[in-house]
Amino acid sequence: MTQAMLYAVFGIVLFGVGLFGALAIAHVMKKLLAINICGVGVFMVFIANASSGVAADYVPHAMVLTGIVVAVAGTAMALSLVVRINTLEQQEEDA
Amino acid sequence: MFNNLTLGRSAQHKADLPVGVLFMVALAIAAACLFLTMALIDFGPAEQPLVTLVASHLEQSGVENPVTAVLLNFRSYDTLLEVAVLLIVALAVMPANSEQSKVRFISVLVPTERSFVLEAFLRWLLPAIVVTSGYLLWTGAALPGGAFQAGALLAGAGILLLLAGHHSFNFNASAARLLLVVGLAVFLLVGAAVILSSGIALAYPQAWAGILILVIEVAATLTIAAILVLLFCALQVEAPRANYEGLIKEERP
Amino acid sequence: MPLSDVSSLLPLLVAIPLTGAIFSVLINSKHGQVLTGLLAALSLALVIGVILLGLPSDGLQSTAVFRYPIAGWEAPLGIALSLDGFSALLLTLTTFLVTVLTFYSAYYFSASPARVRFWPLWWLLVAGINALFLSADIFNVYVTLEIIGLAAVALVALSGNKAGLTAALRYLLVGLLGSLCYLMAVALLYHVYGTLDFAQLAAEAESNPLSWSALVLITVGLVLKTALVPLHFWLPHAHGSAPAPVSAILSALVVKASFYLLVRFWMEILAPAVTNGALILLGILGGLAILWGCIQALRATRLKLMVAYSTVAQIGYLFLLFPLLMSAEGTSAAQLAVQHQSALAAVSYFIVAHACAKAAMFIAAGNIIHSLGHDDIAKLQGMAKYMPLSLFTFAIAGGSLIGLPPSAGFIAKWLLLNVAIDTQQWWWVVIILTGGLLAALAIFRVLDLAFIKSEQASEQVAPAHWRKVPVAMPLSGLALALCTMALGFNADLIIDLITIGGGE
Amino acid sequence: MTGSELVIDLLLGCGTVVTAVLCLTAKDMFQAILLFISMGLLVTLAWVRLGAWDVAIAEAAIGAGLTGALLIATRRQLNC
Repeated sequence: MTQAMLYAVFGIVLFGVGLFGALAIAHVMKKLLAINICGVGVFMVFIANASSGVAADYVPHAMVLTGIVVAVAGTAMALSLVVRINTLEQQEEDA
Repeated sequence: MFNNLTLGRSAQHKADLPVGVLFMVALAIAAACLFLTMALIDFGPAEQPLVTLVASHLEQSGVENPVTAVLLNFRSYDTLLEVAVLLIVALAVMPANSEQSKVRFISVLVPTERSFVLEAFLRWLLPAIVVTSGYLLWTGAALPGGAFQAGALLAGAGILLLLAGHHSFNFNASAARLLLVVGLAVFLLVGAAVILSSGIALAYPQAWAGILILVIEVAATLTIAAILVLLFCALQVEAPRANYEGLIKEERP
Repeated sequence: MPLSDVSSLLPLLVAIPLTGAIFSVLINSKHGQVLTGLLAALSLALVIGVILLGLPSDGLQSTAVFRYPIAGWEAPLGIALSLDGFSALLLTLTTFLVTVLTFYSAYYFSASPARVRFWPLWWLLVAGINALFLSADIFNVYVTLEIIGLAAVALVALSGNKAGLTAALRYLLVGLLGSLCYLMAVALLYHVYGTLDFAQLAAEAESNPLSWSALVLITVGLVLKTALVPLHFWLPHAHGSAPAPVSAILSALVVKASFYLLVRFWMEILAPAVTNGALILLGILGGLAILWGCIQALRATRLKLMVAYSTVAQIGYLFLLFPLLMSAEGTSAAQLAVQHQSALAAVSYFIVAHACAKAAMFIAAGNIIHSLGHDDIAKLQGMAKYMPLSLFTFAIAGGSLIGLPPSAGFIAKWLLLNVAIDTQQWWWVVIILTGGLLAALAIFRVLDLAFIKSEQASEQVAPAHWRKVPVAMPLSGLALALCTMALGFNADLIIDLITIGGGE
Repeated sequence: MTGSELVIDLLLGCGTVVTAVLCLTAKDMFQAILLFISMGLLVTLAWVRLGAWDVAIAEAAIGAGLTGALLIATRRQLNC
């Protein structure tokens, strides 16, 4: 068991935990947390595999950087939708 | 699984599926993960041909940090599209009120409640943050760091400024909209302009690669910082807007 | 670098919509944004026209694939754009629909404050779709998938009401999860084969556990995005509550984009890892989708929801492609290649026919909502008198969806039936015909109501809150509907295009 | 790989997974967010261990920091 392999396995476990959470939890913000955890798992598989050779492979590093930014973009969009829905719900309650 | 989304005031992890189904899902995911793990361990480590390719072309890329070389030269197209992704999110969360496009981008206002600790802190911290983000951007060429890290840091400064309550941002202002697209626009312009010399989009001439990458990165940093601050503003709908209305009356002569 | 041929034009297909988006952000005025939109659509049409003229016209003999190495780096170091017959067809379809829908949106959003954000998002979505069809790099595809997904969600959320926002949120969560499954597969494929390029992967791919895992992850992720039964739950509300031009492009192109990728992976990139059992499984899900979508369309009470459920059914037809790719015992490689060609041609035809018909239908439904303020099917009685063009459009497009001759839908189904019979899979014939029948029931239910004359003469007055729509709005829908007819007469055009670069 | 390095990696990996599970099972939303941020910081350390310095900086700034800030801002809006 090399270091790279170890982290790859942890990555897969995180992916599984996140996937299950995203399917099983109804609360939106926690669903979102689960999706983010799922993403971290994928990134970990990328980075772990990148370090499995003799020299580090920088292409997966670049891909993960892109992935992190895309993930935060998606999260921000979802959160803004949550806030807008919540505002509408509160207006309904007030009315 | 997705039909029952609760915004819920309580964070209870109430499932909308029967326990039996959940158990099956858990079992399926566990089995799939196990299979994947076995397959990955079975395959073992791999030597990637790209390692040597990146190393041997690094000199032609115009930067010394291999990650920056991949992001802004070898696979710059990905990064271009990524800036577009950020623009989409910015547009999606932008306050819908387009009538405010005449109001200035940054306005000074009198805070409703002052936090002297934060203010004193900010006076020292803000310049430091700006300098550090510039440094991160500059070193991105050789060391870890780059547009995204620098942009995030700069955005942190903006958010602190917002929290201190002395300033507010209006992202419908023309200056703000320019800031939101400048990263994508400069990236596209540079990508198109280099066709004149190399014949291929985004293929920088080797002598100019370093400076062109820096130009793109500076523009991208500004856009990223602006978009991140916008994201933060968008989630704080009520709080700033309350004293925002008062501000417009005061500001206008 | 010899890039004097059509491949030098490929980046323009992404750059033009991106430029359009930038200008629509900077120019806030109504006319400025519309003008930008029309200019962008026009230049896209021009570019795609030149590309089509530059394609080899020798049909079957040609195996040409055009490549453009962006930034001058060849794969695997860099990213390449590539174009073959299949992607050329889809790009042409995109350009055509986008041009019509841009024209329509100019009127649809003319009085709405949402236009300020609609136009930039619209062009970003188009850039994403074009980039996806052009991409030859599996990670780049992930980024384009995210552009499409996020832009589509933002456009659905433009409706601004609670139902629309909730549908958008659900769509977003599903999309993010689907993309992550896809990204995991990218990690595996890169680890195993050391490249991200379509062609290089296709050359090296073999059948091993990691390839299977990658194929399963890709399929789950993309099926989620394509909304195949049983993962279709997010589609009806997302497509049903978006503004009309957005619904049109979502149904016509966005779900097709992820389907296009599935075809790429199953037929080319990971073909060695595909088994007959997996092909049949996708086919069965497709069959279920046809029946389930049609039944739900019959039960729908809102017009747009009915059209959206019809999309669920039509996606099912697309997935019938997969079982038709199965190799029977004793078929030679050449025979199999021909079988694959004809199956792909049938499904491509289906994509085009459905895209035009569905866009026309959503436009018609949008006009009806614009006029009446609602789309309650039960209250449409006698409305043909007030909205003849929109309902006529609805009827023609419906005819194509049912598969009535001489529409494009008829040719598409006929081609599909032919392949099914050739490969002796007669059970698909039964499903295709049943689906047509059920679709006919759903569509005639609406037309029956709309064209019927009300019994009481007193009801012959215009309904309350009735608003006249600019004539350009129903006309653009009618143009699309008539296209499905025109395509019915010119089937060869599409079938010739699809064979370019398709040599296996 | 020496024994002590293996222990560090094991601890980091297990810590990440445990924090993730705790985050998803936490009763309180604020607690869940804090656990998510701590998971981000643990992952940052993992990236450092794997030699991915660029990714580590980005994860700390964007993955843990910014996402955390956005989540907390949303939670304040929702009062949950």
